[in-house]
Amino acid sequence: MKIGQPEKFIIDGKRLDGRKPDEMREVKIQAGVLKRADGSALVEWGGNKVIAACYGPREVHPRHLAKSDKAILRCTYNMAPFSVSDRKRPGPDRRSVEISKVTRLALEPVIFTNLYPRTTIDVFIEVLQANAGTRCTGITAASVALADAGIPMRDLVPACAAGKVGGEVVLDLFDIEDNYGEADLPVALIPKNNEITLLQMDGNFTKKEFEKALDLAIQGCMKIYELQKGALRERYGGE
Amino acid sequence: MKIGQPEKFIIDGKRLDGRKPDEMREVKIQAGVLKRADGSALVEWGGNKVIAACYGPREVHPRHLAKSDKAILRCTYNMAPFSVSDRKRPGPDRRSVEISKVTRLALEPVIFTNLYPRTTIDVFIEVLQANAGTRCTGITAASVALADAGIPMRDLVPACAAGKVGGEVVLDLFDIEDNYGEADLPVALIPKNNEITLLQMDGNFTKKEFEKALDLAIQGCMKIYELQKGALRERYGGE
Amino acid sequence: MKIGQPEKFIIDGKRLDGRKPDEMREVKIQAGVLKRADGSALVEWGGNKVIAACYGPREVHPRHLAKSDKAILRCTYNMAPFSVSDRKRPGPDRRSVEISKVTRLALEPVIFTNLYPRTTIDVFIEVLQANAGTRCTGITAASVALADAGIPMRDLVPACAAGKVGGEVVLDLFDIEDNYGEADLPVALIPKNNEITLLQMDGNFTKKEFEKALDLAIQGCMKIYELQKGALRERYGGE
Amino acid sequence: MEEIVSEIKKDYIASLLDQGKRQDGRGFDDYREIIVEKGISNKAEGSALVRIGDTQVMVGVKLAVGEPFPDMPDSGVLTTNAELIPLASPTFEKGPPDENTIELARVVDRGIRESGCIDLEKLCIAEGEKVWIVFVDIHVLDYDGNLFDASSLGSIAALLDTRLPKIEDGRILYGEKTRKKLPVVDKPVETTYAKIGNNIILDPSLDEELVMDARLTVATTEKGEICAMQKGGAGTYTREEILDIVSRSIDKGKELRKYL
Amino acid sequence: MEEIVSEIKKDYIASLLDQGKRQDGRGFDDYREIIVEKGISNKAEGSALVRIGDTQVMVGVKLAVGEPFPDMPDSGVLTTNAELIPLASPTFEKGPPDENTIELARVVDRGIRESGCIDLEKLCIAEGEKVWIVFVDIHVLDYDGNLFDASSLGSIAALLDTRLPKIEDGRILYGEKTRKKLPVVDKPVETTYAKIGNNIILDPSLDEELVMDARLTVATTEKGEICAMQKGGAGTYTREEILDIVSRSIDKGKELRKYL
Amino acid sequence: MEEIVSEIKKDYIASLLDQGKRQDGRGFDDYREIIVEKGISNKAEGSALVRIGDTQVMVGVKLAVGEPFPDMPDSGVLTTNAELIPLASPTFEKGPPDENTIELARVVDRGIRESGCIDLEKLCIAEGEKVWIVFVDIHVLDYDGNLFDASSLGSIAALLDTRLPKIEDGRILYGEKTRKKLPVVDKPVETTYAKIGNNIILDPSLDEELVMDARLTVATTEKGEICAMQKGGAGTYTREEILDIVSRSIDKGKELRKYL
Repeated sequence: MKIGQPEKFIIDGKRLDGRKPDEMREVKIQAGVLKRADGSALVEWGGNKVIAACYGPREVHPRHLAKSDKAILRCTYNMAPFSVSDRKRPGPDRRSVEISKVTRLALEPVIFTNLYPRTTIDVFIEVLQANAGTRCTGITAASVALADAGIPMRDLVPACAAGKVGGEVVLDLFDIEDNYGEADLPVALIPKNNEITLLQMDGNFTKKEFEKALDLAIQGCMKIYELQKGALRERYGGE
Repeated sequence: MKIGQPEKFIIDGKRLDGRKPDEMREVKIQAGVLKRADGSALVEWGGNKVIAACYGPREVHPRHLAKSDKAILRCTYNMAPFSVSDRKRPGPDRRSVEISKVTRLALEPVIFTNLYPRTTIDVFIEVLQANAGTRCTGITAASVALADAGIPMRDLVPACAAGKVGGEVVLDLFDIEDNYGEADLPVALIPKNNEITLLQMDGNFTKKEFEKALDLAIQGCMKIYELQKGALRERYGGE
Repeated sequence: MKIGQPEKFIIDGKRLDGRKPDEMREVKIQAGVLKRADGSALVEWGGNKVIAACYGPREVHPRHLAKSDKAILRCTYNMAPFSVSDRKRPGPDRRSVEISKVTRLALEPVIFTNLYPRTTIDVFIEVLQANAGTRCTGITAASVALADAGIPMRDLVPACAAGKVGGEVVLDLFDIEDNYGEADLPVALIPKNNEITLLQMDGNFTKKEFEKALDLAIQGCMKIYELQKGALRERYGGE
Repeated sequence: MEEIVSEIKKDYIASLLDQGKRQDGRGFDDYREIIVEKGISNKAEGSALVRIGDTQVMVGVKLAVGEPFPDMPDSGVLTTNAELIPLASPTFEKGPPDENTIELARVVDRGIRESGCIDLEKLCIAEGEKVWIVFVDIHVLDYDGNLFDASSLGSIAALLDTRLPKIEDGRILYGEKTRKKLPVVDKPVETTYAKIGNNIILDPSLDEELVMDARLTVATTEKGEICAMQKGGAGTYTREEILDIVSRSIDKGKELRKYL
Repeated sequence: MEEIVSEIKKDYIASLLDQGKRQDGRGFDDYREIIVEKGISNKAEGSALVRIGDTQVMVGVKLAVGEPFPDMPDSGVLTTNAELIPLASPTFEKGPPDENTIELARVVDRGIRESGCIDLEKLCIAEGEKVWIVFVDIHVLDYDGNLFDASSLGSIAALLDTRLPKIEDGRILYGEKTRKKLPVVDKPVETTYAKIGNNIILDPSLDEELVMDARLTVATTEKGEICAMQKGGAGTYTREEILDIVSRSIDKGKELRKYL
Repeated sequence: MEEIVSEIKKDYIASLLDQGKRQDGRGFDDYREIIVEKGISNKAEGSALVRIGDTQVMVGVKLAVGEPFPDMPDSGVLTTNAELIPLASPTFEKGPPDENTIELARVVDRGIRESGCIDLEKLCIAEGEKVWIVFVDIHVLDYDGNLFDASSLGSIAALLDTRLPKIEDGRILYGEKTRKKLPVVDKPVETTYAKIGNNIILDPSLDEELVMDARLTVATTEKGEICAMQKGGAGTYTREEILDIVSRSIDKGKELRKYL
């Protein structure tokens, strides 16, 4: 058993932070928080604080990466050194390289990249405070930042994870559940047509548990979607 | 004295692996072992397993390395992490950078690089299992891979080392002899005109011992040459 | 208290190396000490030995760094591994990156970079033996090397530091004073018009002490200026 | 570097699939020929060469002695690494591992780690001080598609092949393997389904990978449970497609496991 | 990448200054609006967000336990690091720290270190063996000029906010902060004056930085003494200009210190 | 970057050699003027500056205390490193060592190591725990050809110049050298012969290096034995040429050794 592992994850139907199994942490989204970036968003999601910025469409450096028929999308996920308990050494590690990749693939399906050939759209995600679920928080922030930058998109991309702790399928793990729990399933969604753009899993699910967790994560995405739209309305007015 | 050093290297005229002083380990060469590469070869030489691939002539990246009057030749010697007792960290170390350089210089004299200006011929040598003599094994494999790729060459380049253990000049050291012996002399040869394209030495030779070792290594190269030709006949038929 | 710290820095008006507070260490400057470089200089300044070379104006690599209206100036300050007590690992560290930057800014104001658009002027400073004050020694050597290379300049740029030890403002710290003293103030000067091109400080000065130290450093620069001109006369003759 | 594929080939592969056919004649749920050779290196503590069609992956397991993680003082340490060496494909480049290499290593690692297939607590030598470090090194030799399945299969095969070396006076005698095996208690396998248009096919070849919209890899255990998943590609999956792939993967996992 | 500024803007800013005016209406010795928020992270041992106009810098302090330097066996260790992440400006690039990033970290570090503001001897846990390592990480979020002043102000604010975590059985329990503060005994602040033509102005905005000839940063202590200085830019200062900036910096330092 | 040489110069140098002449008037077995200065640094434990013609190489020896290799617990450790700094030639570039730099360091290292010229067992302080680490750092200052001979000569000169520093309470007092020398028991030297056409000449100048077909460096000991060799260049040697160069190198080694 890992040091620090709790004996029980769910007591009297409540999780260790007081939530019900299908309850999401509190999420606050704010669009347009930076001056220099073309678009930006801050997402506070439970104990996570993540800021995302979008630059572009702009010239590609180095040039040979440019595509003649569409814009390229580049995503960088980075953790601030002070965002985690044990200081993170600056610079990309293997985990952040992988998250940057799956973030790009989660967002690319909604962007009309063909409108801006030979350019790049750059998304930067900075985790300022981490408490499990930073990749979903980052994707959520990034898609608001893209919208704030005026990048034409089919839809926003909300993301949310489900997982398993103490044998039970639950929504949106926080750090103790993430460190000591049994499974984690981050999902990103295009709400308009219910297409899934991000799916990763690690841990242990029966087929039945997996189905339940997938549905819970999709429901979580839909809640996040409303908050994303709210943040953009807040910034730009509208109905 | 280094830990693990044997007391004697030659007992009753036999070396520690049972060979006579001028006897080579068993060598097997197979051409055309990979699908994607333009040419390839696998050489099993005693406890060594080395695979070589050739790509080219092909476009040069970055372009400023291209030569207007000839193809460039690039060679990369690399050890798999699991090819040696103490796991080798991935990526080039100083030893493999030097071996890559001398390998290139050993092969370049036989290639008609002037036939393919502005291109590159790339040779990759991967040591999958190492037991002393990997650079000679690699050069031997690489020249078969070049031939398998159809690169026009004056001749094949076989390579073989001689050395000194227990005061005696011997052919083709294996790992215990290499680690604890007194000298090592890897040689590569153009058999057609007896020109030497690789010569390195470290250890301790009198002038006379050196001459004897040089001749022994050249004889070793000639044996390897026959096996190289055999491997190509095996693959392409012909008498 | 740091291990090795002396109890007193000034005894009977003399510093630990026998100098008076406003006395500079012995400085010898020699121009034109290398064959390959376009210009070079060796400066021995107390226990410092620093060699500088200038190459250029020459083509810029990579090309995108070139400016259409002027030459770029690039300066590299580097310490030889054996130049300090604890061997310095080869390659740039954070300190040498900063010193390279302030050296460039110290020299740039005197160079007529507009005469050589699309080129680079490269200055390399190698510290062969270090004893406090290497950045001033380097700037001093570099400006002689630039002159030796025939680069058109408004003036030479001498550099010299003042500091504070044992509560007293002194000129030109040596290593014990630098390690255990209270303040260091390196300055570089354009003597013709008394403009300051380098100014850094760390330690502790009252405003009054600072003014005194600044004036002492400027005086030091003027002495160095004479030695620089002497070295160039020595090499090129002249009045 | 990027593989380039012509529009004609894209259309050809896609329209074939719409007719229920694949370029190489396989069914949608068929693997290419699979060959697993174990014990092919005497320097590695365990090794395997896996071929799936023309794809060739060699995996070597090396053991070393090191310190445990502070929060797991009685557990051995697993490290999985992949190298997409330029010998294996004209598109692989020298240099530090790129995002594809890192993803491959991490997804294989998750399959091993999350299944608990290595009983890491049995690899503790002295609690909090000395444990076995298990290095799984994936060395791709020929890239003709579907590296995930070949690499994960090769990794488990190599782990099953692993014998602990002798320790004497605190030094590891790599030359002298004992008969003691690694404590491997499960055999997780990974199966990858590509989506091309609306067709979902197992074990994409290189040509199929070049035209696929998305990829889904599912790692399953002997019990038929799911221990890792990874979606790839810039396309999307519906909920139903995912559940379908999960079912097919659990079945195919049983077939694949027989090669171990 | 380099910021580019048109000749027209250059002339405009310079001629405004010659009339005693700044683009944004400030006086020559005025800061833009300053906002300092402390304690904005629960993962860092101390944190602060500083805004000077539209410039935003977040600073986090992390503590770890490590070995002291051999020549200072009874002293804690201070490490200052900056990241100019590409989120903060179109001209900031990925990759290892460039000369501007390194200069920023080193100049902030000198202000902290040379003022003696952290009583490092109080951070000794076991002489010669274990001391607290103090990591000050400067994370620039929005770059609109004058990073030196924002970063040094944020660093001191974050240090003042820092609480030591609990240590149990030699392990740091990062989740459990004690009430014990870092021993911060001074509040050094840095003030930066830019020179444009013959005008010397406090707190250059990005536009002003792009046209400035030179920059001088002066760190001063609570006692009004100078603890660090750094000239920047390829222009020059006269002796008199420097002495003038030093006087103005000592005064402005008092004002700035009130935000802590 | 690469040195470029015109075809005209190539032909000129080659045809001169065919007449038995060299550009600078030397005989085929002549070195340019050699100057060796020892003890030119007070921060290094040993140092030397070697000039061969206009080529200038400085070598410094630094000592540190560290752990021995596990298989040589009672031996000091030798580390040889070279830097081809851009100060020394327009073709040398910044950055990590390239193949030429690495080859130079390794060939010099082999000459020192394989000759057994340092009695490393005398550098053991506490078996298996503490030994002297000998760093030989080759710093090329002016590159006008034949770096191998200049660097190896400088390295041996610097090793002969080396004095151990004082150790007190486990700390090295670098400022206080003792009179104790490094145990240097042989003086290996390296001699380099270039082949241009069919002519074989000692000590190639830069111009000669630029047109040479091949290069052969032979390290010989005081006893006249060979301890290291390295062929360079994309040309070839015959067996007879090699044996000839070996003989000439053994003779020339004696001459070169007098400069130490």
